Amino acid sequence: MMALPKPLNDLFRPPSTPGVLAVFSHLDTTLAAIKQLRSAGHTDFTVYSPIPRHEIEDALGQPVSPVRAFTLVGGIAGCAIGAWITLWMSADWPLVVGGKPVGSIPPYVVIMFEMTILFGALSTILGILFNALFAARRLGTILYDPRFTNDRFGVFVPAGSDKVAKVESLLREAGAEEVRRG
Amino acid sequence: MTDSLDRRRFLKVLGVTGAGAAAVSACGIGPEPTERLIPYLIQPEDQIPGTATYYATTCRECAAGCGVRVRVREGRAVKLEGNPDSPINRGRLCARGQAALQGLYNPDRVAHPMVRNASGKFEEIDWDGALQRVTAKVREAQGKGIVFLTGAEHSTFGDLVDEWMKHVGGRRLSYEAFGFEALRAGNRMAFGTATLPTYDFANAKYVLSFGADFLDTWLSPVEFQNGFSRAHAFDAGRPASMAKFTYVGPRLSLTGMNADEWIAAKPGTEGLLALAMAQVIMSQHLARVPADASKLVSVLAMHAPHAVSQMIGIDEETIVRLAREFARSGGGLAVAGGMATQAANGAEIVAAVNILNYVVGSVGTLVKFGADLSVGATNTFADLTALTADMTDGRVALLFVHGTNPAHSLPGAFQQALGKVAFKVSFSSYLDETAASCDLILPDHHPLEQWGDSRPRAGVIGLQQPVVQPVFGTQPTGDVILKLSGRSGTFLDYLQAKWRARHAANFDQYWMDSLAKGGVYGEAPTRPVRLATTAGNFTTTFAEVPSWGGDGDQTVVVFPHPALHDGRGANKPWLQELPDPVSKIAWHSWVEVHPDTAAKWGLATGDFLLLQSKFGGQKFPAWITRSVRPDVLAVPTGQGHSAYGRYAKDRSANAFELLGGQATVYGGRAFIVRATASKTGEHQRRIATIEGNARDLGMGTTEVLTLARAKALHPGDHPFHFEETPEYAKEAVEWWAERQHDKAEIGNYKGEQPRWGLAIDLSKCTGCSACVTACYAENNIATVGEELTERRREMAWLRLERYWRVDEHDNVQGAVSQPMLCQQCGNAPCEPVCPVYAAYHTPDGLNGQVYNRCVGTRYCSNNCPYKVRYFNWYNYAEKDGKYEAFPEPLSMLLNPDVTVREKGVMEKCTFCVQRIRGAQNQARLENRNVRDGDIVTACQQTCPSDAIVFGDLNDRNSRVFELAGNPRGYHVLAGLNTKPAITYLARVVAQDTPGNG
Amino acid sequence: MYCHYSAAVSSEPGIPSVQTCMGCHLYVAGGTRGGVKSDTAAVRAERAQVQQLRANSRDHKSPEWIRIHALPGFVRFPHMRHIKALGTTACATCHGDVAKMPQVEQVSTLRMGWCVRCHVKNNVTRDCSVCHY
Amino acid sequence: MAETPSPTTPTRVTYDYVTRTIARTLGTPSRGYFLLLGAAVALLAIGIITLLYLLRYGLGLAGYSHPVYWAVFITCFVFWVGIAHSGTLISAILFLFRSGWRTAVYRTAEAMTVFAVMTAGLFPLIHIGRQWYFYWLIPYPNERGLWPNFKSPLIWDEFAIGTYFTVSTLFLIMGLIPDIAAVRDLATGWRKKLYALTSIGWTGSNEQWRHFTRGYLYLAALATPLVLSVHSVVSWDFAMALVPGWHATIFAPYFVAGAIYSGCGMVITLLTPIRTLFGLEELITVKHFENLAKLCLLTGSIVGYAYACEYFMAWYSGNPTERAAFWYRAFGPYWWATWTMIICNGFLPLLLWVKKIRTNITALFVISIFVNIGMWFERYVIIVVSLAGEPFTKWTNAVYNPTWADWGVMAGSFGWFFMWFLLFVKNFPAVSISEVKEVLPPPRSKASRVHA
Repeated sequence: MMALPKPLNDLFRPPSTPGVLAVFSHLDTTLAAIKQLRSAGHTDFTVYSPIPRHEIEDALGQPVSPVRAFTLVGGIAGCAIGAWITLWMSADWPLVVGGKPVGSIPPYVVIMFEMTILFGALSTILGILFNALFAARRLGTILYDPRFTNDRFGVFVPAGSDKVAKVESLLREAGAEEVRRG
Repeated sequence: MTDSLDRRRFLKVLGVTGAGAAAVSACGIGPEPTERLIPYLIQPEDQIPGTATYYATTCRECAAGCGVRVRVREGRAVKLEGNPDSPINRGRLCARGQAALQGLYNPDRVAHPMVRNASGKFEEIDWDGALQRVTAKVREAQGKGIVFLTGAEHSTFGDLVDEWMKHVGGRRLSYEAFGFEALRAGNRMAFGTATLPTYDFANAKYVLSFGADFLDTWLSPVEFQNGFSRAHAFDAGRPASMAKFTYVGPRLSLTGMNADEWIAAKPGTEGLLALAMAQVIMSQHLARVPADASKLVSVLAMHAPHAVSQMIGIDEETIVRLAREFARSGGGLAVAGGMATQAANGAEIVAAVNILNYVVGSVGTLVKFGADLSVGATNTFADLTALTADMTDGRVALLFVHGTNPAHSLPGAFQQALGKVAFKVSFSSYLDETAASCDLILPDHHPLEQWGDSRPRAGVIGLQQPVVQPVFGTQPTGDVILKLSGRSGTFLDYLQAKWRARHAANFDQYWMDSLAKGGVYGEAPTRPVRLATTAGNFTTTFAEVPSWGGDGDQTVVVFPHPALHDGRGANKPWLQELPDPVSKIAWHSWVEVHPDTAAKWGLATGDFLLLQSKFGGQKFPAWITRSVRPDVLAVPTGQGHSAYGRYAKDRSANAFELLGGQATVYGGRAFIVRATASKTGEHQRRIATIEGNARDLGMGTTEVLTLARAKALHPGDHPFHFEETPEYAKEAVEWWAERQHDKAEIGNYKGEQPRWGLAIDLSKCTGCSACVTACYAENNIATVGEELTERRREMAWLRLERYWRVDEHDNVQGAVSQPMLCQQCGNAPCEPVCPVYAAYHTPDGLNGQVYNRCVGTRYCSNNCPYKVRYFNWYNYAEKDGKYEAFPEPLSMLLNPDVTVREKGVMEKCTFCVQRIRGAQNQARLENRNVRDGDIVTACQQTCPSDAIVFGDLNDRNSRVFELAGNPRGYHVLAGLNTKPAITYLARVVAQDTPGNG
Repeated sequence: MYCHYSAAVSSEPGIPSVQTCMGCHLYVAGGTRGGVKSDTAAVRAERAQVQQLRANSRDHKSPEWIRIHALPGFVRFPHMRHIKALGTTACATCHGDVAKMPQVEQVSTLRMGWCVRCHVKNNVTRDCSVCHY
Repeated sequence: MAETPSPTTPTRVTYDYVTRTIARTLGTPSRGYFLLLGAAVALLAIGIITLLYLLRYGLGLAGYSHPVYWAVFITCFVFWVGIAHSGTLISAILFLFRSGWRTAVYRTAEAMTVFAVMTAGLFPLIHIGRQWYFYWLIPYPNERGLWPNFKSPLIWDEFAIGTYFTVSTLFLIMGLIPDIAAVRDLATGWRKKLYALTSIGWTGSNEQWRHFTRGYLYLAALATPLVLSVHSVVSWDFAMALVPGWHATIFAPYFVAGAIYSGCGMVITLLTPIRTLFGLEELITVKHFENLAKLCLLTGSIVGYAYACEYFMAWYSGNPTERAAFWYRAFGPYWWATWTMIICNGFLPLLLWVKKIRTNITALFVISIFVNIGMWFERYVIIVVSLAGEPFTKWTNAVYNPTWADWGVMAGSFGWFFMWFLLFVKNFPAVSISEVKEVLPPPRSKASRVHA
């Protein structure tokens, strides 16, 4: 990993959080672990998976991502901008072409539409980045294992030295093939 | 900071910009290169920079002697326009006249005297040296034969030459490739006078032409066209009617295609037809026949229709009908003597036609003798053959040639004869064939650079004055001759002396007036003529179809090219690129073949045909057309130069090669020969624009009415109403259009601003194409050359579409020529598709084209239903570029008021917007509004038949507004609802079966 | 107006002929600043140039002017209409106060936006084809 | 998502197998690969040289002749834009339709989209007369105070293509991130650095997935109308003009269908070699090809129907100019081009009704080539022939022939496209790792049961 200038570093590499990382080779065991953790009152733990599984989402029961708001706002803004540039720019230096009105809506609808899509898409991307980034900020730097992008599932539970042992055992029972502290 | 320092930095900056400009100029970006201005030493009082000055002078492109006004800007002649004061052309001008400028600024002009050195090459020589040589040569040649060969020079210069020749014991001959010997001989035969009359087309009620191409090459085309269109137009100030025009000839020339009816008589039998008609008229007492015509009865009896119709190839009824029409019209004018009839029996044909005129009493009323057009006053072809003989036998030691190019139009004999002449001096301004085989060239000034005059007819003298500084190191031949004959003074003095002799009283005033008016214009008294005793004695050549010189099985007619004429126009790109009005072929020659003949030979348009006459053989690409008799092939002259300059050299073939050197019985030259034709297997990729007739090609663009139908029209009628938006769509379209225009607040839609418009009367337009060349001249349109013309990249903003009129049997009766240019649509399809507003609607209703904003997407052209937008594929102004259109000094005639378009830009007609703005500026200076007629577009200005009228459609009193309301008026492709600003007035045909549904 | 004789009547202002120049410089030697004789480098240079001019007119040579205010070929600027509308004093709006310039320099950009702004300010047409054709 | 092993993938294909097989495609390239790349670059060089000539001497070097003012360049433009479409269709629309088989092929298709648009975008710049002023088409504040004309379909084009390029590129990158992370975790050396950078810290945590999946869904939802609009807008370049043969309301759907048709053709053309070159037979199976073939069949039929419609309408409308235009098209000097297009696009796809052909990859490959040829000619016919035989002013009708300049630039465009494509497939996962896994049964300790 390369070095980053200070402010960026604060943003992208938040201070590390102590906790326990468990590696699972099966989906169902992972789900079991999640259930038990939640029933044990753990809320802020992280689940790694190579692919998005709706079972995990269900098990975690998190609210729907706020990205959609970004999309909506971006889209509406784009449409407005489209309307504005076309109408204002035609009016700024009015020229008649083909006997048509200087500000004729039908042809401008095309521009508005394209701008809607463009801005909607851009703001969606921003939405994803921001949300992911803030989540990372909240959780702090946590343990990670390269296998998670291949075929393993993982659960990281932030825990102070006092709770570590309890969490470890919990995860083992759930069926973790490997448990690490960090 | 001291200003000297300032200046140094300043210069450095300039240098930089200059360099930058040079670097990027390749793709046309960057600042204009630094200009350095040289002021006058002494201010010329008649020159205002930025404002044009006009000088009256005389056009010398042909011998008709039209008056012209030269538009001069900052010392450069930029445009020629007809001189309204001249009674000959009445302010109009033909394409050849327009192109005179390209003769003045031609890059191939001989810049200085040249002498042939020992090795046979030309080398430069100074004037004094040259003159000494000539003086010496004259001295030693005296008594051994000195000949001075000029063009048609009926002028003071001619007199000077005569004087000098008399003085040195030589003789002068004047030579025109297309002489009018037949006409003169025919007149002598019929009336005992060899002079040429004037023909009053304007007052004719019926025009009948026996091969006389009076609209393109015959005698005085501009004058005749002007008169003809007055008579032939549907409603030119007369109670709605028109003079019918019937053309008799083997092929349709520009003149022929304007005919209402075409009688394709066998070549050579036109005379028979004339006599037959005369016979009918006399026997049926259709006209008050002059008493002395009675002595012709016996002769005419031999030529009664039933006797000759077989030979002519026209059935009796037609002959009788024509005779009736002609006589009953009460103003029949028959003309004869074009090249198509100048053959073995040409004189008889003319005589016969004279008789026809005589019996209907037109001689003296419409055919007026006395003026004696000097066009025909050249030496006969017989004299030339005699000269050739003398030269061959070494009886000519010294030959001067001026203003003519016999080596091109008299190939073979004369060419060889030239070799036998000890010393030959040419005054040609170009290195043409004759000059090339001379020993010494003393380049003459261009007529626009020198003093002179010309006497086109009795009573009229056109004065000719220098309008620009000489472009090259040439000297006016007049001065040269004066020097040679050791006389003092310049040619101007000589000229003035001559004029003083004519009008001594208060000479200076007289001279100034003449200069201002462009000459003195008087009427020659009409001299009555009576039938001569010889009138009736026709040779037996009428008994059988005449056999032309030579053996071959094909009858080949050689005719003069309307633009290049005998070839003198061949080195002017404007004329080369001007499509021939009939064939629409540019940049090369062709042979006209009838489809039936072509089918027989398995010939396709573009296939080369080798014509082999007894006298020579030439290859021509075939143009298959119904406008020529099946048993006739027709070939234009003009091309096939072996010298003369970059535009003319080695282009196509020289038709003169086919003609014999033998003079006819009346001393003329036969332009009809027998020849064999054979395919060569070669092919020319693109030869002409597509063929087809008005019915299928001109659908929605060309409208033709029968005379009966046209007469039935009342003001407010809309015969072409079906052309408009269909009923079911009308309401919707109107509604939408109104909403649109209400919302489009600016622009001319509310009628506050002018809406410029044009009215084009197809009944007047003859297709002569003068407007096309005028447009080239006015708008700096680039000529693109043969290769790009073949690839359809001509730039002509104004093109003439020629549609055949055919009868129900698909036989060509004539053609309709339609000028097609930007229609300046109210709802222009080209405008909304331009992404950068380069095409947009100006408030005064023009369809503006902003060249410097155009990025060249070419969408506008795709969306233009009239296809009148043209694209700059290359940088035609690029110095030494492959396609450079204005090589120095041609660039000097560029119109400074019009942007020279750069590579990658779309261009088109904008109704000469520079003239509109000019007029508006002038009006503003004088605190008034622009008046109707202030603005005259280039095409309108030059149109010899006054077919085009420009003006403001929002002005209820303008001429164009009136014409736009004419019942004959229609808009091209009106169904598209483009609302064009151009109104076409339908062509009216004085015939029952016009070819258009 | 005396030098650029046709500015009021034609689209081109015209450059003075040497004859015209001598009309004044026969008497005016240059090099005075508000009537006060001075002797700076500037003044010397000025005198030199006037000498040069006189020499020129003596042996009928034309001096060479360098064009400062140049418009691209596709723009039309009818001087007379502007003078007609704004009066002869208006020259300065584009050319600056030439009289006070030891060495004439371009004061205005002469670029399209500059033209247009003035047209808008004076409420005259902005139609493209008024200047471009 | 399908829990049971989808028929498209044998059961021995596990998460690990998927990751490694796809990661293997990024290994050291074979000689064959370099040959292809070299060929592409050579073609590109030809294109660039031609372009320099055009810039120096002008468009006259190309075959244009009045009144044919648009020709091969615009033909190529529409052709490439068309190619682009199937990519977005497969990646976005089929995603919304939750069709499992897309996962194996959509990455290739999407990459194709991006590079095809990159190629198409060049042509409008090349074909204008003064290429150095192309930026005048962009609405940017300038000294003159001038703006472009938003009524011009060309400006619509500019916006549509611009948006399409941006969005499809974002879409591609989005999908790539988890896969890049996957290969990052296997890679070593400079590539690890590259992937570490480009995977912008992807770990596959539930938070990331949560936002990612949502975002991806909305992008897909935006891309779907976009893809339909872009070719409609392109078709309006013609439909908005009054040229008979262009001026038709059917154009938008007709063009979109044609675009997807040609796109699927191109996908098949590209997948066939990749599949064998990279040994992806296990992941990209005959089933995938068959589905693509079915898409071809559908869209091809629509195109065929559109052709029929055009001719019928020309006749039925009774409009002489329309009739003339289509008569000229079928029996005029360009009959050969017209019939090539009708056969390749109207009749060839009908072969795909036969399952034998549909499931024979060699046959599909051959057919796909002809689909591409046919679609190129469709655009050629619409553009060139309609202009050449423009029936309003028959007087100006002329036959146009392309020159070396036209072909040179066209060759260059193919070089440009394939260069980018080849570089992409060697440096980034050409098949989606994560999405292929999605259609596999997840590893379980107990025997798998179907969840609701």
